[in-house]
Amino acid sequence: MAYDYAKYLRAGKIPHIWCPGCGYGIIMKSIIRAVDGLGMNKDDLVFTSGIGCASRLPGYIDANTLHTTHGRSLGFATGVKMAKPELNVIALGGDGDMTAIGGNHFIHACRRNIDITCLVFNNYIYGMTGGQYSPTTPKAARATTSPYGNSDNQFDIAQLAIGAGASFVARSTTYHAVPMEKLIKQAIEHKGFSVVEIIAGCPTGYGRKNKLASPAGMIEWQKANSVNKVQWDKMTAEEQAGKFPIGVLHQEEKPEFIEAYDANVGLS
Amino acid sequence: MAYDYAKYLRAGKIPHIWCPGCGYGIIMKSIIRAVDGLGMNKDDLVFTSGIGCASRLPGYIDANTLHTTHGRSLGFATGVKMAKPELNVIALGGDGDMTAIGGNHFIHACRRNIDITCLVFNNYIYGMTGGQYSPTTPKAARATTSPYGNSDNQFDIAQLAIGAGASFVARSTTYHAVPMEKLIKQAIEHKGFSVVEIIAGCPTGYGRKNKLASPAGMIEWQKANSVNKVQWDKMTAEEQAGKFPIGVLHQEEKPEFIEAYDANVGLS
Amino acid sequence: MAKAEKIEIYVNLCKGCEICVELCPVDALEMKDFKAAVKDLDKCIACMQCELRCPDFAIEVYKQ
Amino acid sequence: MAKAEKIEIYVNLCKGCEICVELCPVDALEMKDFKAAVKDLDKCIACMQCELRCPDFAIEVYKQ
Amino acid sequence: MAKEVKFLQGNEAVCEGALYAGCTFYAGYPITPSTEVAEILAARLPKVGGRFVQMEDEIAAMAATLGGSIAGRKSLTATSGPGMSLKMENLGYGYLTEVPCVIVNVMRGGPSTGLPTGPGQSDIMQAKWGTHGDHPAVALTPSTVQEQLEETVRAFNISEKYRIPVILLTDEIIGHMREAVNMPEPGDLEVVDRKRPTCDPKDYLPYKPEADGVAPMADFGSGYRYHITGLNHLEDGFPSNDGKLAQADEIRQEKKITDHYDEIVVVDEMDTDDAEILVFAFGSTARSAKEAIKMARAEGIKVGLFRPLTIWPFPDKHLQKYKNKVKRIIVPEMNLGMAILEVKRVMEGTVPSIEGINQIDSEPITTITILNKIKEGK
Amino acid sequence: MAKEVKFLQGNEAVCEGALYAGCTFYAGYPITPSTEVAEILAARLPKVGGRFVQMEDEIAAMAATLGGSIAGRKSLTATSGPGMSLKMENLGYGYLTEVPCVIVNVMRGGPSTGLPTGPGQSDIMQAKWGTHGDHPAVALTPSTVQEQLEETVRAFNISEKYRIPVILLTDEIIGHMREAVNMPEPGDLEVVDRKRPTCDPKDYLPYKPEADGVAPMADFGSGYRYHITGLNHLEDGFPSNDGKLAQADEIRQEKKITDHYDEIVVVDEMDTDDAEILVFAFGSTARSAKEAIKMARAEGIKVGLFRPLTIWPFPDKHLQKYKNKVKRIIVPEMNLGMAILEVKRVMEGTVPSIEGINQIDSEPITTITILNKIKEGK
Amino acid sequence: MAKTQIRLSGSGGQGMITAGIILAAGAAVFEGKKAIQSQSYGPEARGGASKAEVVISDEEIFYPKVMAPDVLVALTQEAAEKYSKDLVDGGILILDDLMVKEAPKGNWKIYTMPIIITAAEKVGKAMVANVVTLGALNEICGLVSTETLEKAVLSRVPKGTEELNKNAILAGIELAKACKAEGGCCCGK
Amino acid sequence: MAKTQIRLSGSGGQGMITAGIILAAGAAVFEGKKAIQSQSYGPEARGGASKAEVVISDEEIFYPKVMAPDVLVALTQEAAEKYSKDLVDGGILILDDLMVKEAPKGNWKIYTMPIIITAAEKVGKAMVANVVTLGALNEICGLVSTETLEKAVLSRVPKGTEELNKNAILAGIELAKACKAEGGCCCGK
Ligand SMILES: Cc1ncc(C[n+]2csc(CCOP(=O)(O)OP(=O)(O)O)c2C)c(N)n1
Ligand SMILES: Cc1ncc(C[n+]2csc(CCOP(=O)(O)OP(=O)(O)O)c2C)c(N)n1
Ligand code: SF4
Ligand code: SF4
Ligand code: SF4
Ligand code: SF4
Ligand code: SF4
Ligand code: SF4
Ligand SMILES: [Mg+2]
Ligand SMILES: [Mg+2]
Repeated sequence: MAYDYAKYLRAGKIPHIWCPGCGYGIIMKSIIRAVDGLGMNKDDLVFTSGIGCASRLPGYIDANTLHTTHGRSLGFATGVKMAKPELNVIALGGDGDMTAIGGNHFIHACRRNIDITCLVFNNYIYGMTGGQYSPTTPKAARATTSPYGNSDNQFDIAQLAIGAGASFVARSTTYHAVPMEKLIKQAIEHKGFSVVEIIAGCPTGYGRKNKLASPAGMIEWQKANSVNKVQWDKMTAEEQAGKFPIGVLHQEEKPEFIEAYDANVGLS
Repeated sequence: MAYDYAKYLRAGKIPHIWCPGCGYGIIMKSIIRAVDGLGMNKDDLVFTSGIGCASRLPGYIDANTLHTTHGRSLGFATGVKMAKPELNVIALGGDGDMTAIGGNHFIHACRRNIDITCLVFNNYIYGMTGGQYSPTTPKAARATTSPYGNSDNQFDIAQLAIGAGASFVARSTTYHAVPMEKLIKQAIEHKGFSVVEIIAGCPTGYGRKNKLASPAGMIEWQKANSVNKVQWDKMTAEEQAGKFPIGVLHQEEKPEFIEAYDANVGLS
Repeated sequence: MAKAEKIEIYVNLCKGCEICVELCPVDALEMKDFKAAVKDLDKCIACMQCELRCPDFAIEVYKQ
Repeated sequence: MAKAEKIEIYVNLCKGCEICVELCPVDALEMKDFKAAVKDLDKCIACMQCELRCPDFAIEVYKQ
Repeated sequence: MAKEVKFLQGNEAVCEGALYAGCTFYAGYPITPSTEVAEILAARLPKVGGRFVQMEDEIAAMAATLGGSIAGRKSLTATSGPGMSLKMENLGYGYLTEVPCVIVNVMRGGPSTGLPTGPGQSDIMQAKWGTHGDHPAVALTPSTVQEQLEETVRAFNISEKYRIPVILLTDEIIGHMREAVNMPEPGDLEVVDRKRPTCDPKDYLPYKPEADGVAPMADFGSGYRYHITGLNHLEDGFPSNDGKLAQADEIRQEKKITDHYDEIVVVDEMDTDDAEILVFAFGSTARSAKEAIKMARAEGIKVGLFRPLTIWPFPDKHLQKYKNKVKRIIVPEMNLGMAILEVKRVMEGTVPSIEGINQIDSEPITTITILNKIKEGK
Repeated sequence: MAKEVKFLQGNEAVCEGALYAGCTFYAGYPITPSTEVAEILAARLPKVGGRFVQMEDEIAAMAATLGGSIAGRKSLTATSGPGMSLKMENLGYGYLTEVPCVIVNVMRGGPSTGLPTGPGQSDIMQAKWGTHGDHPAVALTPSTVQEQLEETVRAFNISEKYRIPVILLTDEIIGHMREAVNMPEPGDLEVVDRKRPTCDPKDYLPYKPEADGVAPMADFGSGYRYHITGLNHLEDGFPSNDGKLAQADEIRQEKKITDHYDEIVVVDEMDTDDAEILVFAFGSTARSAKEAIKMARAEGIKVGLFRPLTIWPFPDKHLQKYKNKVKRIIVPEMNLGMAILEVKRVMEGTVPSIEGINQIDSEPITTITILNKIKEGK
Repeated sequence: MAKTQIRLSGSGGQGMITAGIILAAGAAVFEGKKAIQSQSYGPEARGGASKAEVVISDEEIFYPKVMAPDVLVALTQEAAEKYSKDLVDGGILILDDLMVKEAPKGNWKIYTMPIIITAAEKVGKAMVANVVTLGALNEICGLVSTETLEKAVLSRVPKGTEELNKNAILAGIELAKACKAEGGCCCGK
Repeated sequence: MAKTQIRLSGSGGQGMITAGIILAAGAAVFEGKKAIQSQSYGPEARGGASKAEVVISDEEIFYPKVMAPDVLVALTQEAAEKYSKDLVDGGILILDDLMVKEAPKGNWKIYTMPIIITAAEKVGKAMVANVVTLGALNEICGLVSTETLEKAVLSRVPKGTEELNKNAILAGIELAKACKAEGGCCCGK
């Protein structure tokens, strides 16, 4: 029997709006397998998102879904979670949504260590608006607003999250569909703020302009350039150059925000 | 001869508005000695700030000074610097200004590595508005909005800056008036984005509510709890607990944003 | 080696991205009229790569 | 040990925060009518701590 | 039994009103002169099972406030000018998605940072037009500390009843002054809770209006799984590019407010029956206006007070009664002329003279200033 | 010699206008349907020694735009509804500190995220009232691609001349359509540069107005060291709590615009001399209005077009000419009724019927719709 | 020619928008006609079905969009179905025979021709299907002179592709001629 | 008493605002009078000179601020100078003798008394200077009954400090009595 994704999908909403070969469909399937694998009750499950291609995801999932304004996914998620801490809140968005316009909410959610799972779909570009460079677009890459190649430096989203205080930080790619599913599960189970950065191909906005191969080629690229964290730590700086580590990159025990608050003000 | 601060001060603007014992006057003096020590031309010197007690500083300095909106110091500074890269731009603000409302501009300026010197006056509180807790207010500390003690986790501003990609990151305190001066000099001379976090006492907004001693007591506290980076690295986690490192915490060579841009688009 | 009993491709869902075809390790799939199609079911080793990575819920592999 | 020739305190600038008084290692300063004042110039070792840390440009130490 | 009398600051009375109305969530970012609202609720909310959070900025504060309401709590945020400007985008989201909540704007002086500790009434027009796009708006303007409490309760009621963010547009004077307040006991004031769905979850349409133009709203996590989006959407909540339906939905949203004008718009009219002169005044300015009118009446001048407690929707219908009736309207306001534009629009040239008193010098407009204007005879 | 004719997209024409006006700095954050402005300038600016930067959000974009201008460059930013709402706080800072720059708002459909790829005209009122506090405002509404270019130049000119941020309020239709444009050569169009001080730096007072109400503005780094603050300030630029002076300064700022109404406000009036019906239309909607009027005239109906190219300041003076003259005014606009409120205010009941055509269904208002309304005879 | 409303449609990458721009620019810049080109976008600006619209007229054009096209070109089935709905009675419908399996029904003059195949096989580059389209469209509708079309095309294509594009125009003209000759379909079907 | 306008001023930490609130609350809550308290803030809300204003009246109070005080209390020199400017002709000025070295000049009834010293030395806690002030002020102006003042004070002070505060009120009353007896100054100066 093939996997029954339909259980968590809203009837009649598929096909989704994503372009042919967009990596986001792969992520959506991993998310569904993760929440299904954890046996999560759809009534207690909340997805929030901002604006962008990635942020269209919640519309397809049969849960409590909140498609907010650009960058503000985590702000809304914080309100929902504080009002009803018993809900499982997954906040997601693109690299632009979460780390450009939404960067402040991202670092503060990390700092607070509020028990929200944050999924950053990193396709190295502003997909929805037609391919402008984002804070993660590689140096020298072409985007509609970097006709001479990108001059800007890049965020390492995972390092940013760690620097800001997140207590669980992981990275995966659409090539690693099954490990990604496991990381998402771990992130959801982690008590505190958890970040999973997921590298995904955007053939329309990024691939075309950067003479990257087909959608499949972008997936192969992810495979070729990602290195498991365990192995990464053994590599020299030269060996690491141009590659990125995947897996759980950081995990620590730290007081969760609402628990700490409730204990402090006498609510628990 | 006593030090001639007047050379860099605007005539008739002193006494400043800061409370008795506020650490900011100490910082202002270190800044003046730093720019004076570097022999900087006041005509080429720009100070930008946001809103808060710290952000009132530019009004006192005889330079090109820009007191902007809350949190936006670095946004304005980026415009000024890109329009005239030959100017020396120092952007400053309080812990709230730079890391609460201004957090996004802070991390993006770090990422871009634009050649601006950023001074964060960290008094662990929103001073100007009367003492609400900020992203750096210590756990359990009292503030007007944490009547039960602060439940929130804290930013380590230096770690945040490093995670975001800043190429020079240092920390000092008002106790260390002379080392602070040197760090500010180094920061100004560094090509790229440089951050100096300066711990300062706010007797009015923070001290009073937290049964901290006098203004001098707050300075003594800084002395007692800061550890030089070199020594810090040799300490065990237990020894480090409750203390913080000072000095240059991170420094790297990295392409400066405007230089990279100009080279890229054919402007240089 | 595992085998597939059936590979279901929903042409109404398939957007023709070729991911399944290009990632199939044994070349069991092909493109036909801009949609994925089974080229040779016998070749299939039921590795599930195609199903896992199809972004459009368009391909399902039933193991034997 | 260095000595100070003169310690100038500008009472119009002094806000009476006591930083200088409390941080002076040799107890050469004191508060008088809520302002800093020199208690004993002879004691002063011209360490400049008071001048450096006065937030209000209110105290100047002239070394001998 | 006599009511308890408390001596409260205006901002404190807002908190009492919010608690009375059943508010259990506050998300904010501090700004003078609204900070007391946050400070008091930080202490009080936990005592009623509520939570308080200080967000990283006003944008996040507005987002969290809406999020809290979506999960079922009556939610409040308070701010002032610069913070209000920052909230505009998410406020617009609140309108389009019809999420109830209350936003307190304690108006201060000046544009930009301006005169932050002084009072102002310059955000009147922003309260209606600040965010982009079409949307209905409700804003209330109390004049006394008692009204700070009562209008906060009313703000929550309107917000819950009509699924709309409501702005309490007060100012630094009322926010910071202290006056005696008769504390309402449970039952004294009406408290409205939003309609929640009772249908089978699978039949739930989050934007299918009932007769009053308002759809029941389910709390997230209550078994009604649905979608909320800031894109134009259909009755089922899902986005649609159908412009005709989008237009119909936005007209429905405007109408849910305009159709209930009589319930929403409250105006205090004093001495207007025989008035030849009308003073249109709101908020703290209305206090001086009232006194000036009493003094003028004592001198036999036929002047009356028109004091809107609801400034948006603008009290067109109430004001139209005075068309072709009064000879002058005086509009004192702490701005360079905002409400007066609306008054002119409504009166359609039927009043020989409509005159403003515009003062933005950080001082309240005094009784004498208004009295003199009344007497000026123009 | 015949002018060069180029076939340009509306957003492209904005870029041509900006470059013609001498713009050398752009800071923005992408948003549909304004992105082409950024994309084109990213390529073009370096060729004229200019720089382009994509900031982290619209707030930073507005800040950097102002910063660039303060350091002496003519600066531009472009956005659309949600981004415009986010810019409001810093835009207000630009007003109070009197920093020239141009903000392009390519209006799209709906409040909040709305109908992002469709057109709208619902940000008209926001352009005047979006930020808190009192301030003057200038906004221009081109109707053709040629005007996109020319009005951008004019926007820069007004901005430089009067030290004020100017909004180019265009819409998705004009922004995205392509038309032939007669390219102006150097000298064809006036290009104004801000007044810069010539006095001794130590005598420089950055807010001391000259006869025109405007003070010369020094570039940062040009030897004139001065202070800029969003607090109310004195002529020397330093903050002051003196409310009386703050009030005087804000009135001066309003007046620097209202006193130059004749220079700033441009209106295109067609067939109005004998008109009994006036169509008040702006932006893309005015195109259909023009055609409808031509068709109606052909049928002998006395109808004329009133097309403001400057929507703020509102063309009160131009419009007043038609008081007690026309019998009807029709106001077609892609919103639920905004400009019509202003028209009503100005006409003060002297026009028997003022009627709106309000359409927010993501489609332009057609010629036929307007023609039918004209013929309706009410 | 008073006013002609033309719609060019297909899927994201087929260059229909460029084709629309070239056609309108040709009419406006080289023949002094009035012309407006416009297009519509999906939810924000991304891939999918797309259309370009062109209005050409001797007189000023006010309303800039196509209300009901006189001519529709559709290079995909989806486009043909979606955009033919408001094609005027008696209008012209030009379809690609490969991509459009089933022509929409209506009282139109329908031309079905192998545009894509011709571009790929005869001209030698699938990418120039849009220029082939222009050649065919203009031959059928006589919107601008062939010189104008050539100038307009050459002013908007990358250097070095001039010959290719000229051939594409000619191939399009040929297709149209054949098609007209055979009464609407030159695919031999 | 138609309407009395009172201004209490000093520096940030002296509790003048609390004193104003207590006085107004007493009048309003315990005596059914109309009373309004207000205060002003520096640039945003921080330290420095501060003042509280109280209006007490038998009738409704409209304009909430003090336009020209009938009574001014000033516990610092700066406050005395800054806030006495609009004290009404014939008004009452109450000063602390330690902090106010030089009384501002005007046609006022001036009472100079050792409020701070009394609080610190006689009552035993400098912190209660504001309550001493209230005792003295009320004795001089007869704004509310002594019982009301006591109730009002006790309803706003921390538990366990009741005796201290009662003593402070009494000490204030004594000061005022002595002062009145000696014609305005009881400092022996
Ligand atoms: C306030 C605001 N600014 C800008 C936009 C335009 N916008 C929509 S999505 C987007 C970025 C999309 O990039 P990303 O977040 O990386 O998501 P992706 O589409 O790549 O999944 C932008 C800039 C907007 N909708 N709102
Ligand atoms: C948009 C906006 N929000 C809030 C405020 C109010 N405000 C002014 S300063 C400040 C924080 C001050 O704290 P910090 O930045 O740490 O500076 P400090 O006063 O401690 O030096 C706040 C919240 C404001 N001026 N503008
Ligand atoms: S534009 Fe990119 S991210 Fe967006 S749907 Fe298409 S491929 Fe995916
Ligand atoms: S409130 Fe704190 S930070 Fe502000 S001036 Fe006073 S002591 Fe300094
Ligand atoms: S991966 Fe899926 S959508 Fe892509 S070609 Fe294969 S079946 Fe079709
Ligand atoms: S299951 Fe594996 S082997 Fe079989 S078709 Fe799919 S990818 Fe090829
Ligand atoms: S440190 Fe300066 S301000 Fe403080 S008491 Fe000493 S001299 Fe006065
Ligand atoms: S210089 Fe040193 S020793 Fe002398 S008074 Fe100052 S702190 Fe004391
Ligand atoms: Mg992206
Ligand atoms: Mg601070």
